[in-house]
Parts: sequence; structure tokens; C-alpha cells
Amino acid sequence: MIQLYRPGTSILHRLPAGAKLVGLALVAIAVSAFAHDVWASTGVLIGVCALYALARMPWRVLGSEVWRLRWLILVLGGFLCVFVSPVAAWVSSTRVVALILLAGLLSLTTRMGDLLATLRRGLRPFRRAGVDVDAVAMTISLAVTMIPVIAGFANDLRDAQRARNVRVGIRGVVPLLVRTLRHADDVGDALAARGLV
Amino acid sequence: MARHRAEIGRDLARIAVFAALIAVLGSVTIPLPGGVPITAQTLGVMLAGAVLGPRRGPLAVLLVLVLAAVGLPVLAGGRGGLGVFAGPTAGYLLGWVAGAVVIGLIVHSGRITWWRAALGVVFGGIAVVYAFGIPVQAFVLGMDLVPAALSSAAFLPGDLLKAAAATALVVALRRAYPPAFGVRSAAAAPARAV
Amino acid sequence: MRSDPVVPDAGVDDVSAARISAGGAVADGTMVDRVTVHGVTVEREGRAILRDVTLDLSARRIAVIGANGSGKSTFARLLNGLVTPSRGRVVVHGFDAQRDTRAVRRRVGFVFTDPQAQILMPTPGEDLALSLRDLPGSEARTRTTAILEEHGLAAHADIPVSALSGGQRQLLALASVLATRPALVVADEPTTLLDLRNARRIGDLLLAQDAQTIVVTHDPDLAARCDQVVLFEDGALAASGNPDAVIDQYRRSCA
Amino acid sequence: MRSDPVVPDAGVDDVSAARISAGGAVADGTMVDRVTVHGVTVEREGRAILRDVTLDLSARRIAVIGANGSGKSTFARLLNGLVTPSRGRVVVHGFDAQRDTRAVRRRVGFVFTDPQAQILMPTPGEDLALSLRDLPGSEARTRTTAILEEHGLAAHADIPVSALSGGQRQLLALASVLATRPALVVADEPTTLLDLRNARRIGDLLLAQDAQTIVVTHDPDLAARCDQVVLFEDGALAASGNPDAVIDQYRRSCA
Ligand SMILES: Nc1ncnc2c1ncn2[C@@H]1O[C@H](COP(=O)(O)OP(=O)(O)OP(=O)(O)O)[C@@H](O)[C@H]1O
Ligand SMILES: Nc1ncnc2c1ncn2[C@@H]1O[C@H](COP(=O)(O)OP(=O)(O)OP(=O)(O)O)[C@@H](O)[C@H]1O
Ligand SMILES: O=C(O)CCCC[C@@H]1SC[C@@H]2NC(=O)N[C@@H]21
Ligand SMILES: [Mg+2]
Ligand SMILES: [Mg+2]
Repeated sequence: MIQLYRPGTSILHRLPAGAKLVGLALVAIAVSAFAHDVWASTGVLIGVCALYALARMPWRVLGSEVWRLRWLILVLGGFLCVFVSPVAAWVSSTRVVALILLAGLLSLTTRMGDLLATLRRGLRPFRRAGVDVDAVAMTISLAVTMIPVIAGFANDLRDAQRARNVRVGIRGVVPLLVRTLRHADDVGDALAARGLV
Repeated sequence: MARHRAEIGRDLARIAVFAALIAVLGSVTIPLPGGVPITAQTLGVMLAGAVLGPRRGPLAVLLVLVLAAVGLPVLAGGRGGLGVFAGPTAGYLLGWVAGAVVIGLIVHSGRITWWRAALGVVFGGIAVVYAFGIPVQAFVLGMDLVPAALSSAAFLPGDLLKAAAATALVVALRRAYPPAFGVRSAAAAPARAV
Repeated sequence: MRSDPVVPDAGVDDVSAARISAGGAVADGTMVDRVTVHGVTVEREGRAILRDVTLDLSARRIAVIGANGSGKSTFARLLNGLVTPSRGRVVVHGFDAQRDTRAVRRRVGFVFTDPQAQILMPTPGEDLALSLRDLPGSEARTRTTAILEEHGLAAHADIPVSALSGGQRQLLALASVLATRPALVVADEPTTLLDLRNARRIGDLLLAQDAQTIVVTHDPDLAARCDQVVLFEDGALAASGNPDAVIDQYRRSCA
Repeated sequence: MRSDPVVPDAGVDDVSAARISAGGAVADGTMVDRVTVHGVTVEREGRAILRDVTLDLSARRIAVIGANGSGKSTFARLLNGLVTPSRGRVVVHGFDAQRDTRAVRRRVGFVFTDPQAQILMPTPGEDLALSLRDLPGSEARTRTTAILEEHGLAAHADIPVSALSGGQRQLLALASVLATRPALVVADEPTTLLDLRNARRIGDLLLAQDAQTIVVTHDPDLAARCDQVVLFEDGALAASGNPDAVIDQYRRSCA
């Protein structure tokens, strides 16, 4: 499965995931609360672009991240431009885009495993409240394992419909569900058999 | 004791597998200008709540959000990463979790019937999801609540269709695979003699 | 000789999908009953998983054998257009598998390994009815009952498919495919998971067909009962012809 | 003779799960290496799917054969407490499969038919690490690498499991089970879907174990390579003993 992470050695890559997450949260709150004029919101956007440079992300990466937001920018900007004012359009769009880009940068510079480890550490206090942290970690990995398996089931069923020359439409989801649930029960047995629960 | 642990294994597996199913449904999607897509994932959310119930259903949805947060492209159109939670769909994503709770509570409030399923998916899968989604969308985009609500009317036909489908699927599943709703635990784990 | 197909030959599609006389096939009914594969290469992710396969299948019962990953399933799926060749051309009973997919799929009955993948309805009765959906209601019902009876499934018409045994499910999958009276049956490892008796039963059923039958299998005994055996090795056609000789070559390559 | 189990015998659970000397097993190490099944009946939905089975398994390599639905898988799953008997008792190497489930599961390595159901981690390396989770980190890593190498999977340690071939997946599933050095290996039809060479390879691996091995199979050749064969018919034990005689009885019952 494709991951967003792009390996690198910049300071942003080396910063611990937890610190980055806390930083992101603080910036998000600050930006939502204070960046309501042209200078502030423009400054935030420039700052975020500077962080992409600091992470030594190729401009191509930043470009493609922005390109993915093109519709959001067009529609939001257009709407506010027509119904409120061009200034409001600029302020809102830059603020939203800056925040999304910043959060995206965290994903680009942090390994999935590190984020998971941080998540696990973050869950630790809840252990006393009865959260089984190992079970949570296990379930996350299990879900990652199962995505291609379930995708395979969906593929098989699509092929079967084509091979039988039928279109069963939404009813086709029934066999997918049945197969998925049966598979879940088999996996549950395997968890027990491997002594994991 | 052993029984209890076997049940936990089955719970974990079902949560993980439904999360995977929701991720797979993310490949069926219509991107809309405005940043909030029409996606078959809401059908997955409805099914998770209706089949897994008010405890495991939302956990499966939450798991999808965790996978997205750590950067796997599990959301509609192969999106993922933390940016999603700063975007205009963040509220809908939260609404999925709350919606799955409500769906589970309604559908599992008694024998699984088509009207319970329908009520559950319409109320939990549409009303509750929108109740979370629209205000956050308005806040993130800096719009007023009313235009935000009006713009999300674009989802209503699709979501009603998905609710109808989910209802039909739940009823069909009850016939095609009775263990789906926990009937199996009675069959697979009969009272131990002595 | 063969019973009429459920869908009459003069369907709308078939007019456009004019039979082509390729690979030596002529317009005459019997001669057209052949499958020709012309220099087909299938690529996935930059790798050729079938390489330049050219074959002419005119025997009635054909087995396809080879190691895991040698390309057998890919080959089978070419025959009803489920896989698209990167190069080359597949002609099934006179129809191009890529251009006239509908016509081809109507003629080809495809049996998957895992019956759970192809049983699309919750109960055996409904699944058979799906195959017979083009018949008028009353006739479909009588035929459904007759077919279920023929396969020993009459008592299970209305129970969930998930409650059937593995063998019963495989029988149902095959029954649903044969119900459409295909002119070509393609089966991809249809007897794994079955016990000796059920495996023989499914094998008998498949090979007793009037229709041309192509079966992918790891079972040398089943392959030996066919008229022609095709061996794949690593994406390439390694041999084709007399069962004994080809099976022997396969066994030797495994040792 | 056998290597030490990963988890030392004097684990916390094992104190409570005192070995019992049932079915003639005594506290002596070798003698305890037997599986005894005492009058076990398993009922599902009011139907007995195993009826009053009494068996004493002390051979090293045991095959379980029988028709589809005869109760083989149910029997196999009894041996690690995945199935609960309605009546009777299963004792595995001195531990009650119902009362001391944890101790039993630690001793029993269970190989399912479908490797996709039992490979729980996204990559082969991680799945093996899961089996070796009780070892200290560095040792777990060296063993993971060694085991992957042994099974020809070294180059695939970090690629998604979904990209492995069927045969490789089955190998990985088996490797992950054997990594825990179980005292008893139970495998439910582990060679279906495999080609001749892979089937032989998995069979060789299984039967070369020092551990006691019980393999459910439809393949008479694999069964013939065991020391003892058990035949089920319709939920009841039909025969148990010398491979040739029992396999012959099965073949005759299929004819
Ligand atoms: N969609 C795909 N993308 C990439 N590789 C594929 C795809 N489908 C098949 N392959 C690869 O192509 C090769 C041939 O696959 P195929 O399923 O045809 O083999 P097979 O002979 O049927 O094997 P088996 O006996 O295990 O069923 C394998 O190496 C497989 O991994
Ligand atoms: N949970 C269950 N509820 C009801 N019936 C069941 C259940 N599990 C198994 N059965 C039935 O018990 C019988 C024995 O099943 P089992 O899976 O043990 O057979 P098997 O010998 O392994 O068959 P196969 O060779 O097809 O794998 C079958 O008739 C099956 O339908
Ligand atoms: O992928 C995301 O980031 C979340 C998409 C949210 C889509 C919402 S959920 C309710 C409504 N119905 C749809 O089909 N789309 C929207
Ligand atoms: Mg294949
Ligand atoms: Mg079985």
C-alpha cells in the first residue's frame, strides 16, 4: 500500500513524531483563532511553504499537494469572492490551504511506524481506564493486513458478475459482506490459535 | 475464560475487517468541487453500525480514521494523512463515528427488522453525520451555516440511496449469514455439558 | 447435438459481433468450436506474466497444468475477456474475446476455484434463478427444481449458501454455470478442497459435458482424463498435446 | 530431542494448569506426548457433528482423512480448544484442552487451510516477529531472518503479504507457526491450491518435524507418508491405525 512518507534527513524528519503532533495542534488552534486578516493568513501560508523547503521537499511535492486542493480553492474562493468579498476569499482560502499543507507535511516527514508508536504511547494513560493498548496496536496492523484481502474479495466478485454476465447491482454487496464476515471469523480463530488473545 | 478470550479475538477481527471494508469502499467515489466527495464509504459506515452494533461499529470507523491519520490512503479517492483532519471533511469523519454509535443503538435495540435498520441508518447515518459535518465544514471554510447546509443537500439523494441499500443489505445478510449478528456465538459456543 | 443456448443466437449483440473465421475456423458450426490464441502477451506492473502464447484448442476436453504462478489462471481468464492481453488476440468459437466480450461471455461458462466468489445470491434456489433469468418465470422455476434435484441439492434450495458444505457449494457453483448451457466451460481448479468422491463427481460432471471444456488443475489424474493437456511454465507455453506425454513432462519438471 | 519451547514450561499459567495424567499418560516427558480424546461429542444446532469419539494418538505423524463434512476440521479444532465439546474431554500432552486452553494453545501450532486468514501482519517479517514476540528484540530479529532464509522468503521480508504467491503465503503461514516451536503441530488441509512441487515441499516440512504432527488431508499420498491414519465417517471415528489399511478402507468407501 502506498504510503505518504518521503524519506529524508532534514530537521523536520528527525524531530520526534510526538513533538510534531503537538506542534501541529498548537499551530492549528492559533491559526484558526487569530489568522483573520490578509497579512496574518498570507504570512502563515508563506511560513508553511518555508517549512516544506526546510524539510527539503522538492517543489514538485508541494505543487502536487496544492493541485489536489484545486477544487477546494476554486469553489471556496469563488463562492466567497462573489458573495462576500475578494479579501475574505483570500483570507479563508489561504488559511485552509496552509493548515492542510502543514498537516500534510507532517505525514510526508513522519514514518507510519513512528506515528503508531506515538499513538501507542498516547494511549498508555488510558490503560488504567481499561484500554488494552496491545490489542489496539494489533487491530491496527490487522486492518492494514486485511485491506488487500478484502479488496481481493471485491475484485473476485466483480469478476464473477462479469463472467456470469449479470449485473446484480447493490445486491452484489451481500456476497462481499458474507465473505468478509466469514473471513473475520476465521481471522478471529487464528488470533486465538496463535495465542494472541 | 477461554470463551471470553475467543470472543475478544472475534471482536478484534471483525473490527479490523470492517475497517478494511470501509477502506476498500473508498475506491467508489465521486469527487465534488468544494472538497467533500460523494463516497460509498458512508455505506460502509452504515453497515458497520448496523452489523457490528453500537460498540464495535464505531470502533471500526475510528480505526479507519487512525489509519488515515498515520498516513495510509484509506479515504475516498486514496486520500490520507493528517491534512484530512484540517480540511472541510473533518466534521463528517467525526460524524461517522457518532453515527455508527447511533445506528448500532437503534438497529440492535431489538430483533433486527427492516424498519429498525432503516430508522437507524437514516437517523444515525445521515442526520447525525450531517449534524457533525456541516458546522465543521462551515467553520473550516469560514462560511455561514446556512449555505454550508444548502451545499450539503447535494449528498442527500446519494445518502438516501445508500440508506435504502444498507437496509436491504442488512435484511439480506440476516438471511444469507445469520451468524453476522451474533447468532453464531449461540451456535458456535453451545452450553458446555456438565 | 448440444441443447440450445438459453439466449438465442440471433440476439442483438450477435448481429454486430459477427463471427470471424480466424485461425482456420470456417463458418461451419463444428469447425468454429475452437479457441485460438494468437501471440498473446499479458503484462502486469511491467512484468510479462504470459509471454507470446500461441495455441489452437479444438479438442473437447482440455486440461491446463503448471506450477503455482505459471500463468494458468491468467490464461483461463483471457478466454472470457476478464484479462486483457497487452499484445495478441484471443478468438473463442469465432468471436474476439476483447471486441465481442458480451457474445463471448454468453458462450463461456466460467467456474472459479472458490465457490464463495461466484455464488452471488443468498440461497441456492435464487442463485440458479439468476442464471436462468432470461427464461419465462414458470419455466425457470421448473428448470431450477430439476437442476437442484439433478445435483442432489433439492433439499437445500432455500437455506443460506453459507450453511452448505464445501462440496455442496462447489456443486452449486458448477450447476449455476451449466444451467446457462454454455458452449465452452472454463473451470479454474474446481476440485480443490473436495474429498475423493466429490472431486470425482465434479470431474465426471465437467468432463461429461457436450460443451467444450477447459479445466485448470493441479490433479494429474483429472488431467489424464482429458483429450489434450497444455503445460505452462513461468508464463510461457511449455507443451501441448497428448495427456500422458505432457503430464510426464510436468512431473519431471517438478522433481 | 526437541528444542526448547520459546515460552519456558514454568510459566505462570502452567502452575495453575497442572499436567494431568489422563488416558495412561504419566508425568514422564515422552509418555506425556500424546493426545487423548475421551468420548467426545460435538453438537451444533441440535445435530451431532462429532459422535462419541474416543482416540489415543501417540504416533509422531498422524493423518486425518474422510469425506467432506465428516468432521475432520471439527476434530482438529478440538485439539486447541477452538471447538468446545458438548460431552467428553480432550487432553493434549497432559493438558485439558478446555480447562487449560492457554497452556494447550502454547503447545499446539495450528495451520489453517487459508493462509490469508492466519497471516495477521502486513509483511512476512512482521508476521514472524509476532510469533517470536516473547524473545528479546535482538534474538527475535536474528531468528526471523534465519527462518525467512530457511523457507526461501528472505528476499520478501518487507514486501506486503498480498504480493506473495499462494505457495509462498502457505510457506509463510507454516513458518510462523513452526517458529514458536510447538510440541504439537495440527494442520488442516495445508496443501490444497499448491502445485505438486510446493505440496511436496510443505508436506516434507510438516512431516520432518520433531514435534508430533497431525495433518488433515484429502491427499492419499500425503496420508500414506504418516505413521498412523485416522478415518472419519459422518461424524464418527470409522478407523484408526496402519496407513495402508485405513486409506484402503477410505478409498473403498468412496467408490
Ligand atoms: N493483477 C496482477 N498484478 C500483478 N501480478 C499478477 C496479477 N495477477 C497475477 N499476477 C502474477 O502473475 C503470475 C501468474 O499468476 P496466475 O494466477 O496466472 O498463476 P497460476 O498458474 O494460476 O498459479 P496458481 O497455481 O497458484 O493458481 C503470478 O506470478 C502472479 O503473482
Ligand atoms: N458452526 C457450525 N454450525 C453448524 N454446523 C457446523 C458448524 N461447523 C461445522 N458444521 C457442520 O459439521 C459438519 C462437519 O464439518 P467439518 O468442517 O468438521 O467437516 P470436514 O470433515 O472438515 O469437511 P471438509 O473436508 O469439507 O473440510 C459439516 O456437516 C458442517 O456443515
Ligand atoms: O473522505 C473524507 O474526507 C470524508 C468524506 C465525507 C463525505 C461526506 S459523509 C456524508 C456525505 N455523504 C457523502 O456521500 N459525502 C458526504
Ligand atoms: Mg491459479
Ligand atoms: Mg475441513
